[in-house]
Amino acid sequence: MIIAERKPMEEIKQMIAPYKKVLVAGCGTCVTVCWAGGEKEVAILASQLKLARSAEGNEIVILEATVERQCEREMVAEIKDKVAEVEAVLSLACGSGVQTMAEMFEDKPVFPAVNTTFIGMPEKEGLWVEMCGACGDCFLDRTGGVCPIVRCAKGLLNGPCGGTRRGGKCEIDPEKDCAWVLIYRRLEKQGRLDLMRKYYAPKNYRAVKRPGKVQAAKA
Amino acid sequence: MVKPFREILKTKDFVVTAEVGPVKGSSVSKAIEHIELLKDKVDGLNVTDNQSSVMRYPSLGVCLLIKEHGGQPIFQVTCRDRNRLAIQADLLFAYSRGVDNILCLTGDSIDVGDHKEAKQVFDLDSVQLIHLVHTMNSGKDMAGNELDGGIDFCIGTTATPSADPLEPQLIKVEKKLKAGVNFIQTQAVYELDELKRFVEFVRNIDEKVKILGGIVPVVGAKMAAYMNENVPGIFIPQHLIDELAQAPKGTGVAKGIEIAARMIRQMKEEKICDGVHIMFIGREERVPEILEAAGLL
Amino acid sequence: MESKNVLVVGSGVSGVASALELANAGISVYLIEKEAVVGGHSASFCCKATDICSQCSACVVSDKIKEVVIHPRITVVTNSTIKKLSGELGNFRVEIVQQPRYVDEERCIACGLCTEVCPADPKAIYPPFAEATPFSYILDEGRCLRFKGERCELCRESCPTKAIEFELKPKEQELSVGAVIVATGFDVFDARKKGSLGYGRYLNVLTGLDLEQVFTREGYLRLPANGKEPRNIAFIQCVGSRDEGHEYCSQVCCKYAMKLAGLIKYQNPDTQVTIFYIDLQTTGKGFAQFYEKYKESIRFVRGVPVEILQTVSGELEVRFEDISQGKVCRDIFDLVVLSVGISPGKNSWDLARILGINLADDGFFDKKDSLSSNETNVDGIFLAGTCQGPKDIPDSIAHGIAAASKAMQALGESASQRRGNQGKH
Amino acid sequence: METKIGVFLCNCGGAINNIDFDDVIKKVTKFPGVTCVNLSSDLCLEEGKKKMLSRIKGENIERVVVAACSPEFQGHILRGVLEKAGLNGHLLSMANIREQCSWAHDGDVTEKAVELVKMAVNRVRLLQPVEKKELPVNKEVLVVGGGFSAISAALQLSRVGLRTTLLEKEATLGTEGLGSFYGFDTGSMVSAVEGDGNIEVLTSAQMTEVEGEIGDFSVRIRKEGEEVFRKCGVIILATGYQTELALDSEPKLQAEGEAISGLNIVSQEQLCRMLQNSSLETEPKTIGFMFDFYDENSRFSTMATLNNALAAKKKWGSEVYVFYKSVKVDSEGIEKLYQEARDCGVVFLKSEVPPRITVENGRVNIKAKDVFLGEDIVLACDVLVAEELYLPVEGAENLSSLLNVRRDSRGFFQDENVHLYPVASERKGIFFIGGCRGDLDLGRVLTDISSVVMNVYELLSSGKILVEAEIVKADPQKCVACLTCIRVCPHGAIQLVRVDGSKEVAGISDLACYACGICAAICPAKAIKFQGYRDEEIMAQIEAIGKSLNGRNVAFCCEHSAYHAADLAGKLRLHYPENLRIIRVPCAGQVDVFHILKAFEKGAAAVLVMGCEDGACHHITGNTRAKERVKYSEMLLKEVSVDGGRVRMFNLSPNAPHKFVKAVNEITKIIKESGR
Repeated sequence: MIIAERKPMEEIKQMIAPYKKVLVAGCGTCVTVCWAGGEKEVAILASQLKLARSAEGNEIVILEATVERQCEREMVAEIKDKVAEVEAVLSLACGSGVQTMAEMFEDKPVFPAVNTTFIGMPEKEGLWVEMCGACGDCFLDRTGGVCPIVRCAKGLLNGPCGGTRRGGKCEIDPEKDCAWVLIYRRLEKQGRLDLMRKYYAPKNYRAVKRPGKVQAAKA
Repeated sequence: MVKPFREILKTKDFVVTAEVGPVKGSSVSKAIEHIELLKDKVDGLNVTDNQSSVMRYPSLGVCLLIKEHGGQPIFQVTCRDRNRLAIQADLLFAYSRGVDNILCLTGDSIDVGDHKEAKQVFDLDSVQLIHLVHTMNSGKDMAGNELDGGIDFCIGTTATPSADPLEPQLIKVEKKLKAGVNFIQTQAVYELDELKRFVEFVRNIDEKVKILGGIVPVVGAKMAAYMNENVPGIFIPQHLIDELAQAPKGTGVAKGIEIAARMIRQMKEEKICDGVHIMFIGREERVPEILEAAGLL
Repeated sequence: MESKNVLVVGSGVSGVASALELANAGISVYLIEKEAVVGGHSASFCCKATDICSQCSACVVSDKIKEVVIHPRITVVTNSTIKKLSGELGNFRVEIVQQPRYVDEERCIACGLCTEVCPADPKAIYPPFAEATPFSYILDEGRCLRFKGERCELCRESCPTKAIEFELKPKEQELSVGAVIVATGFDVFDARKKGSLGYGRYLNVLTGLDLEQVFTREGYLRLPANGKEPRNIAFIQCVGSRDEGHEYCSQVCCKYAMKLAGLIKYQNPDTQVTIFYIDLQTTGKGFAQFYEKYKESIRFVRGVPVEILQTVSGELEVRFEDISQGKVCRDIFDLVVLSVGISPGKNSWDLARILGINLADDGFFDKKDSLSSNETNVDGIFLAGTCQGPKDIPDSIAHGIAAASKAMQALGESASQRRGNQGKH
Repeated sequence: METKIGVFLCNCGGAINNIDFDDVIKKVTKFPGVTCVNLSSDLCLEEGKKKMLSRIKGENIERVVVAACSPEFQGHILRGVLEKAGLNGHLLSMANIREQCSWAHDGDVTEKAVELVKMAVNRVRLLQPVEKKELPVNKEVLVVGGGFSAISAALQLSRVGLRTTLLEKEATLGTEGLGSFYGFDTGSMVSAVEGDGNIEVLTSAQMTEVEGEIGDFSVRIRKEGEEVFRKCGVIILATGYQTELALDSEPKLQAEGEAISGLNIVSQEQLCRMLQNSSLETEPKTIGFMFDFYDENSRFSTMATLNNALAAKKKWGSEVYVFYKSVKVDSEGIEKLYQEARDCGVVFLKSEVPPRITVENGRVNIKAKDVFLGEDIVLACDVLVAEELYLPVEGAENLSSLLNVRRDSRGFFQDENVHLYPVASERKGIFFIGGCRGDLDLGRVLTDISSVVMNVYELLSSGKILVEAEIVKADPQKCVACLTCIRVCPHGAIQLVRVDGSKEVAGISDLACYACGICAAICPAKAIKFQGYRDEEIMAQIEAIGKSLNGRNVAFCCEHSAYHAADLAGKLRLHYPENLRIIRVPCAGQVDVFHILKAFEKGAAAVLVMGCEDGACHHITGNTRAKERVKYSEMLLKEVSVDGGRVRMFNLSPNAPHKFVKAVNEITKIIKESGR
């Protein structure tokens, strides 16, 4: 799932400073699940912005809308009337949602209200961690299902760096586990350490040619 | 004419190398001082590569200076700042100017340095880098193209004998050995038993490779605590911290040097390893005192 | 004919608990209370929370009372006592007498107009304590001019809902119930009996119950003598417990003393608090931690004072033997709180006679055997709460629920018994 | 056409004398939808209700607002009136113009009264009916444990006709719990169980998985290798406790070896075995006991000591010395037992610090300072019965995660929360009895057992439970199955379900749900609707709050605590500033961050969230979540340069009116000083 977090208020206020009527648009999929851009966050942001503006004595009108997936033209189309009413759109969707909006309403400024951070999963209530870097050349079969490309701070393919902290924590964050220590433990448990002893040649970092494109096989 | 490092490794029974950290800026006078001071006292001078991700005068630049002043440069190459093209290019240039010893490292993370917003590369990792050097030694580049004039580096790498957990580290060392290295300069070691265990492990895989124990003198209890917290791969045991704490004020450095010397003597006398690599960051000028005290002069 | 109804005697927290459980299990309950209001002692206790709940459970009582008075299957009869009981398990007949309260609790809307007009001093008609339920005004025969033969009717005239009637006479009614749960509670030990401790003589000597009610009424503590904030307070444990004639621990004093002390400390950390004790009862869920939290800031002295004297300046000199130090000392306090214990109810003896149940030698109702503290020597009559022996609020509630359980089980069986017999004939 | 709203005002027979009701009527009549406004003086009396009923019918009113005393007094009865009139009881909204208006302030409060009525009218317009429904429940009971409390619970449940399954991890139903008390024996009970048709016994069996909720638990059990399944309506944990010898390390080293041989330093249980052993070659002549040095919470050690010391005296005539700090006599009959022991010649030696224990050639030396004599005593005895720490059983942690129930700070079952005592857990249909929930004496254990039987009977006896259907419901259309509600529900009432075989969504069990609203307040998709407290309904009340110069202070008051405290304040005529507007909520945890922001958006000067005392939340985590949300709102407000100090969380109990007033005055002061 795509994880995002709301941008700093200042940044958002700057973006919409010139406008008096704005649509705050949420997305009902990933960003709802990670508490960043669902209907609730839309309501909170809308309310905050109104408070901010009235504090400045510069009232703003805010419309609210949340579609199931902002990365689907058809679904975004459902709120085109609301978009028509406003001067600008503040999207709480991930980057692709924002761009879908922008593409569909070319004459309207569409601003991102969240930073899309990574593909991840919830570790516990309210906490999400990165799991996948969408590198286009999945490596997990060799690493016991732990991705060294994003979960190792340096994306190393042949084992831990020399910086690993006591207890197998990461060089850059004592809170985080060293991915390679995790890989070691997983493979050891499964009696597959030979996989870790293998040499892995430099990765093909162009497996996905940017901008990426995937063509499903025609049925 | 300086004897090639490869030869020294083969012949000398206790090899001594030291580290020179390039300065921030273009003035090389200090570097030259250090080179002059050390070049005849040690068998090789490592030059760090934007050490701890802090931007500095380039490693290769100082290596050339060492060459000019008749020293033995060991060119440290990390994977953090250059992709495979840049690295290969630098290797060609270095070799063409007579710099023929290379130390292959992963490199610290950008996050510990002074350009935290920079994009870190890590297109290769240290093991892949070693393979790359071999590929080029054999006259081809990574893409398999012939090189017009090949190279022949004496290859070294690093390891952390005191890592916890140790096993994953050893697996990586094993890969490096399989890739083929002439020498290992370990990260700072403070428990010689750990070094012993490490050497034993390496010997089981490769009895030819030379192992130089890493020494980073600690000049005070506070310093030690700080390093444990902040310097990647450093683990200073409590008993040393206590020993340092007992040293009277102002004698911290002397104490650090004493401890370092003591350990080096032990390495040599007990034949724990094939040599020592001294990293006295920012205090290069005092390395001779250590050598003195360790009886290496 | 057999009845599944249950009579609960006493509307203290355990009686209330019994009544609620039975009612929720579909059994109709008469809850009779000799006082004018439901709730018994614990309804007037204060919340002892500091920055965190101290688990005194006083708030649970008000919760339960709220439920009881609105429960469709519970009939609350206040001002009432049992006169006569006959019959047997599954088929008791109980005569109860209801004293007139002169203020119809159904009609009284607690507007306070009557109190305003009442000429008596002190006022003869007044509201009960805040948590009281029913929250209807109380007319005090002793104070009322009318009961002194005068022709005053001011309150009746002022009452907008015609709730006040003087001509009421005691009402009698007979209830038929299947079982009886006795939950008549306790009486607080009368601290005056320990004359040397000066209760009743010195204004600044209070009982634990007094202190509870001060906090309930005012929310904070002031010296009764001069209204100033107390600086140095002593709690004296085991007043009326673990001594001649009270060969039991009252089980509540250590806890309420420490919790009140905690509350006082919380409201003003500079207040000094000393607790004199014999054995500290730091038991029960969550209490050990509570003790841990305060054992530094509260001074604990092993040894119980024998005498309290008032100094000329109105302070209190406490004379005690500090057992740990092994010497007799004297200390000055500006307030002394006597942690009075739980005594058997004054009317237990009469009730025991009416119901035919036994009293134990300590004066509490006697249980059937060591494996059931709810059952009595009479089938179908059960005990709940402190009338059987000292208990704190949670234990009283639990005991009340247990009594309900036993009553229900007994009724169930007596019913099946009877059906069985009918089958035979 | 608009729904017809009837407003019923009551002046409480004149008790409300600072409100100009004519003025109120004039203004309220103008509110949209209000078709009739009635003033009475006796709504709480029968005649008053009769009139109300006929008006509702006569004017075929569809929704009702009552402005009178606190809903806590008449709310439920008035609902009844609506139902008599053929309306759903939930279509009633009340304005508390007595306790929280007339009685709470000096002088004329007509304006406030009008506003309170307006809040209620706005809310009632949106209310939706909630139907009552009977749901079937499985009448089987599962009791985990095979000790004294488990067995007696099963036997009593059988008496009231409920079938139970006993789940004992040992090979036989044991004397667990009483093994340390000489003279107690559960043998007769065990045979009673075996003869009882209502009781199934599974020995050497352990629970491995639990699914479902009250009325419908399905339990996976491993019995001697193979798997067994059981369905039940209620689960009772009676897993007991364990003890551990408490000694200073130094003698412990020597002790352990010998303790096993049962000779030298022994546990109470080992002593009991010695007492039972008729062919004991040498009876100990001097015995030492100790307790209350290592565990302040030492009922167990106290009782075992008194019981067994007496037994040893009587059976062996040994000299018995008891070393202790404080004797825990706060259990029935213990003081008497204590005296009996002293009369029988048991010597009690009080000491502030643990005695020094040493073991020499088979004898144990105990050295202690007696507080009465004030001097050291050295005693050499044949056997020392050491103090024992009373601890949770092994596997308690595992069980608690299996059942998703909390344990207290010492690891025993049942959270430290007065609303759970005696035997409840935070999950409906799961109970704890006896030693597994703390250090209880026999009397208290017996009480637990009877209590749980009562509670279980109430739930299961009729085979069905009456619920308010879907009062809290996740809209399957909006739910994105983010699992947040499942993770936060303190009562384990939410599971993933498939609505008619389609996508998985959050399903809230009407049986297990306590309607606290914690889930509704956190749902990021706003998919969870809590009838009566939906965003619309809360907003409608906030909308009604007019802006006046000094603004309004909005207080979200938990109905379990702050709301009641506010009523008491009124009763006691404790006055506080008039600009307070109370919104009644089922739990502070129901208050949504966005409700708080909206209040400010609509011009509130301050927002108070008032919940139960820390550690006393009826919904366990509601008040702590509220605290977090208030902190979060503070942050959000600061972001938009609104002074964060204007939103505050207060904890208080229902019987703390003074604390309530103090809080209100405090916030008012803050606002004044912030010059708003």
